Amino acid sequence: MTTIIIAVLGAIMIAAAVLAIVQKSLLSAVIAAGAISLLASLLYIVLAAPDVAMTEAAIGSGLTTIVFLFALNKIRKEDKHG
Amino acid sequence: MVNPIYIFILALGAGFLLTLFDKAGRKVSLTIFYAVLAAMVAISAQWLIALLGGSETAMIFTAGFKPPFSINLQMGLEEAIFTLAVNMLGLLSGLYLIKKFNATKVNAMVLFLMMIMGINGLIMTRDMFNLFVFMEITSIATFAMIGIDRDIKTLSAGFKYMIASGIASVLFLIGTIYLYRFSGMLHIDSMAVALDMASSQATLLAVFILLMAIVIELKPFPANGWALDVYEAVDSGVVAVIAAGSSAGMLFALYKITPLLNETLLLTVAGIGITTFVASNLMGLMQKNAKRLLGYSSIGQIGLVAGVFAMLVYLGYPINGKMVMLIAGGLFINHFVAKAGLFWLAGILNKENTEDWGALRKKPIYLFAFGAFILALVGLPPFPSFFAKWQMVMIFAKDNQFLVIAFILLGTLLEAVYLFRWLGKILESEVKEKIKVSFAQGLPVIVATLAVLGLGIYSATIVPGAGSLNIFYLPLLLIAALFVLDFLPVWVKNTLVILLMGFYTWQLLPGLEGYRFLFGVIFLVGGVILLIPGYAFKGKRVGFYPFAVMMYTGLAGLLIAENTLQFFTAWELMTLGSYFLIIRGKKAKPHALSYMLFSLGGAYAMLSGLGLFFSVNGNNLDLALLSSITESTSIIYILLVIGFLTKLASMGLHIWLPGAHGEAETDVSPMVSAILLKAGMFGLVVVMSAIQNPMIGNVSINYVLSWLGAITVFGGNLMAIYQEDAKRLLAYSSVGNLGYVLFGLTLMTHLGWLTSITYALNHFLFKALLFLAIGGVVWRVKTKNMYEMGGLIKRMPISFISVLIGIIALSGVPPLSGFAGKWLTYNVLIEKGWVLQGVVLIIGGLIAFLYCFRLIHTIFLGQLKDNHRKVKEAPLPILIPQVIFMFAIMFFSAYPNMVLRPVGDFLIKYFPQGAINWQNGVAFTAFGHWDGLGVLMITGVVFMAVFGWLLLTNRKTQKVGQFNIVYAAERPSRPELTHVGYNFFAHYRKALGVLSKPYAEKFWDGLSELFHSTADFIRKLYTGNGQTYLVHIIVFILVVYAFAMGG
Amino acid sequence: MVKKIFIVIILGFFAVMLLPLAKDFTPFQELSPVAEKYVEDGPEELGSANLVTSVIVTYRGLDTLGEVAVLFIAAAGVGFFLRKEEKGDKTPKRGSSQILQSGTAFLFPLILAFGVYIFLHGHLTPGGGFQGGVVIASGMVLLLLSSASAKINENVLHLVESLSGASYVAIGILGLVLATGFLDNRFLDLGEFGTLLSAGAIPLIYSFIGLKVGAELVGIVNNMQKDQS
Amino acid sequence: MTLITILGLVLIMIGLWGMLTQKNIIKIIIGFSIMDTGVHLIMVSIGYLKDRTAPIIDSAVDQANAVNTVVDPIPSALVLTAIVIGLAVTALMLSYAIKLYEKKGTLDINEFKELKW
Repeated sequence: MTTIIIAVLGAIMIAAAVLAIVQKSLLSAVIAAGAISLLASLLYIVLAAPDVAMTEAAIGSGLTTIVFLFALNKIRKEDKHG
Repeated sequence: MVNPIYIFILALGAGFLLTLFDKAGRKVSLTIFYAVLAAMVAISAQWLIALLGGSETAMIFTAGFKPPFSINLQMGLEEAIFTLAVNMLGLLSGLYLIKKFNATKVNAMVLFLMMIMGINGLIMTRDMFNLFVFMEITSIATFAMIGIDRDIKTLSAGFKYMIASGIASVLFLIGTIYLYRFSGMLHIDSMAVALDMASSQATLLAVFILLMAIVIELKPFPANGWALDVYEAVDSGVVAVIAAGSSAGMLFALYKITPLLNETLLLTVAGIGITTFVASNLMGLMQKNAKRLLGYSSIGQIGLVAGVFAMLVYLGYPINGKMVMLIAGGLFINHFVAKAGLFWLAGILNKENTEDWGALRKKPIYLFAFGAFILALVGLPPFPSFFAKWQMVMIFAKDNQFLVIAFILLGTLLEAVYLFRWLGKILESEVKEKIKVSFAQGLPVIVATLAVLGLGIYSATIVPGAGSLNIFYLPLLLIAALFVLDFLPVWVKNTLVILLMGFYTWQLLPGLEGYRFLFGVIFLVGGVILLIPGYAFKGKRVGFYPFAVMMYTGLAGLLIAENTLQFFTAWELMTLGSYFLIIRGKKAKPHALSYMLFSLGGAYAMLSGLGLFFSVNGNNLDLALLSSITESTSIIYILLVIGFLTKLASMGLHIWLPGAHGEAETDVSPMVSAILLKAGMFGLVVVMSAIQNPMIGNVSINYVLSWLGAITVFGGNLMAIYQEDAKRLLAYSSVGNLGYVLFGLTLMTHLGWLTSITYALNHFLFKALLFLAIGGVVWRVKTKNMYEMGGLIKRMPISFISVLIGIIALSGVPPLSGFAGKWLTYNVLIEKGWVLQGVVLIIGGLIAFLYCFRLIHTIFLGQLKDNHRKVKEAPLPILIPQVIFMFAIMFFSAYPNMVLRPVGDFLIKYFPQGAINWQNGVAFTAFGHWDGLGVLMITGVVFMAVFGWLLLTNRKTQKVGQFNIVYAAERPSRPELTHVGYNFFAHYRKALGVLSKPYAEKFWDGLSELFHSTADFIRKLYTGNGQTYLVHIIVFILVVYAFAMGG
Repeated sequence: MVKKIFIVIILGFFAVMLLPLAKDFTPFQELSPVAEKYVEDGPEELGSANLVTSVIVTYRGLDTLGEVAVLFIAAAGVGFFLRKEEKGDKTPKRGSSQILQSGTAFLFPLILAFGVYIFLHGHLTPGGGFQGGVVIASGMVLLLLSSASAKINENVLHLVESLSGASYVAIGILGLVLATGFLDNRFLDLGEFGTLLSAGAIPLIYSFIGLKVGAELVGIVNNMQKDQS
Repeated sequence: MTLITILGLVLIMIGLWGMLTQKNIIKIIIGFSIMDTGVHLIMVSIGYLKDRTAPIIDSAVDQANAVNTVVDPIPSALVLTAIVIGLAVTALMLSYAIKLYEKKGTLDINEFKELKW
């Protein structure tokens, strides 16, 4: 059972990772990268590491994505005014 | 004692609160910032003192649990040394940056503090993952600190650094977690015990990956483009911390994980390190940007330290043993201090191009500092790296690692090329602008200078055989005093040095025996006499006396050296001193460089030979054992002889000499020519008298060398005849003269050696005389080109007589002492039956007449130039020694037995057969006899008769005025063409064709070109693209993996 | 194109090199010796039910302090990096939707309380200072996102950041002075196992970590978001 | 959990691939963070023991027998640290990206080759 869960999650993660790399739009790429972290935090629960899961969800998928978005926002703003 | 953990507590506490303090004013935050850095210094200093005093290594258990259950820190001797160095660096670099700290946000101080703390952590922690945390603290703080300037170069360099470092940290994490699982712990020391390397491929791989993470941070070739960019772009104060401090931390990390490495991995690290050392110094050859050049040098030095360290461990030396400390530690601390100092200097000067550093000349203190750092990097005495390198060669030779020695010495030589070239450029450049050095920026440089000197002296006391180095203490003290007293006028210093050297000579000479006495006379008595012309100089002559004394210290050291360490130290001191004397000449810079490079190359050959000697005679430094070695005799012989031949300027190794001797100052030329060249001969005498007739297969090495001597005579003399420059002519003539010396020695007979010594003595006398006389002329007429002179006999009669006597002695015609050499030569040729060499020698001797003639003809005879109508005789201080040498020549010519007899007596010790039979000053050999005094008198009578007849018959000579153009109708295109003496022997050039082409120069030029173009080709690797650098890193890891694990 | 193929080949080799890490690695059946000791003695020694917490806060406390330092450095670094250039230009901020604004007003106190709850219970349940800190930070970020006028009071932020950090270090010193080593949590009473006020100084340490981490993260986001100041 | 280890390795390779082939600096940073995630996965998977529970001593876990029922807490602790450090590095990389863009108006890494040789 767990193996299937892992396999499915893993497949989605790999797909998301490839997407994050090849995707032209930076916004989608960032969100795909965030999704990988989110899925990873699910895997951590499977691996009996709830602390890591929480951290990964909060930092990996949450804050990192936010920081990325702010940075993108800043660059885009620069684009308009610079 | 203060718990070392307070280093972290203080740094973190202050770091966290600094933003708040800053609200109370920048002064408050700055004060706290420096107070904390100073406290960190104090804590580590206090531990170093305690540990040196015998305290136990301190273990700090965080959370109160013993390892492996909690993270522990360690404060042992190594940690204390490293943390003290790093914290001092932090304090000084912090001071250096004070202006920037004042001008920007408080964050800069916080980041700087964290950087230094991180490095402390890298050094002190004993936990693998904690190591990672501190690695990240250091790098992240560095990444942010780089932003102190935010121009495009700095930013792109920083980003490349981040990517590279990101890969390294990923690898580190993977390695760490696997090692944790395999060993069950994170405590490094227990891990090394618990880990079973053979258990699985994965274990070995984990260690490999971890190692690669650290190696990448140590910037291995070619995966180090990012680091070069950082060194080039980032602020000097920060880069000093990166180049010295961060590298120190990473080296220490390598040191810590070494117990995990197996032999293959140790060898791998050694290979990577030494390759990096050679490659980056090679690429440094092409670099013009000062900071990038320092970057190449830094990367090389770190590679060297890592490589040598791994090699030592591989060879079985205990990781924290004395050898590792002395060699790897010495090399490291040397690089640490020198590189920090150089980067600080780079910031002070703020000049990108190495050729624009001339402004240093206006600041003698900083020029001195720069020189000290450069010499330290090259590894000359009295700096730590000299002793480290010495000991390293001894150790590696003992373990038969000659390939390693060869590569390291090659790398060092390459580094010397660009560093000395840089120094030369500074010394020759015209200074247009002044630099201002603030106290905060100057102090760190000065502290670093003192530190590198102090550490050098300390190394000198701990290297095996250190006790014997006490012979250099007093002279070095004198040299130091002369540096301090350099503000005194020249005559005071000259008198002081003459008195002290005279006294020393007085003390030393009577105790010397045999050939040592003879060389003592040449080196020291000659030295004192040749100091007299110094009175002719005005002003201060800054930088002359310390180095003159250094050269004489080296020469005297050679005489009294009893072991190889003393000998080699003396040799290098001599080289160093003479380099700085030669470089004083106005156009001498490039020649001084090639002198230094040939000398270093020769010294390294010699060093290898001494290393081999050390290994085959049972690890004994005693020089006297040279005669009793039985193994590798020929190789030792060849290596040592090559070393001495570079000083002797034998054909092929001579190309530095004409420029170096020709362009040197008036009194330096005779010093380096008449005296210094004999040091090479002294070395040959030492070796040849110990190892008498080594063979390679069926070929006698000495036979080969005899041909070299003969060719040198021929070639040197031939090249001398084409010179238009009077001093260069003399210089080339020296090459030829010393060819006789070499030839005589290689005969390995009593008569041969007597010949050689006669030549040497003669050359000492007449070359000193000639260089002084010609130097005096040049002093007055301000040109060295003979075609610009003429008719000076009327204006400078004493100089004329000097030159006349000099060339008679030189050319070997009766009645003067030169004839003694010739006479002995023919005797010895007959005795040995080496006819072919004899022919070459005789032709060479005939050629000497041609250039001797020119000296008189072109300079003193003919028409006086219009602008020379008012020149005066050379200054008295230059004339006095000439008179002394003239009398010496006369004496030697009249009473050769007074000198040659005692020489023959001690030669009997080595060559009992075939000694000369003296009867009342007349020499008898199996082939004839020679009466010096008699010859002198007969020739004198004949000369007077002819001279008188000439005076009588030539009364009606018609004098031709200067502008009486009797052969008009042709207007010369260039002024020198009007001179009859110009290109005087052009027809010979045509006739001799191939023989007079400068093959040696072509060879060395070609070699240099080859190195430079290779360097240029390799450095194209560094495209500037961050991604390419990443590819380099991955490929590097794969290649190393294939080497280390695949085979 | 050639370059891309070359890179794929390199990566292929790299993957082959790393493969033994998965292939030759036989999963262990037992805890490592160090972990065994933590699991066996940890609850009694330190009084924390969550063993990860006891490892983080005490056994490997220095790592955690370092980790806080890393975050602190990053925050200081981002602030330093994005400091104002000589000529800074102001750009108007766009407002956000009404829903986000009112939603935030309602959610913000809740999120804050949740964050505090997480780090206070770090020794009992999953989560702790870091997770709690992140939660608090995300609350603040939401605030930033929702309203154009919302500005972080940087003075307060610095105060929290500095004092919580310094307090963390100070508690560490207390461990050194009052108990057996730097960052030892046992200078306070271990209390009754499994209750909120237990595990010695762990809740206290985690609170400071939480505040510190929260402040740093807000600092990072704030610096990223605002126009350079 | 070999499967997750392999997954981690695959993520590392994908991340690395992104870092090596993407021209856009933001994409490179994304590659880096994917690589980081892969490493974290590997680390946790190494600490996992089959059929065991989280290392929290509560009513569900018998303290006396905990040694045989819980997973290794150490890798979790390490990964926690690693995640936070990853965030710190990413944030700093992004501020570099912002500044680089500000200076040159592009994020193409090929454009930043001022320093070479």
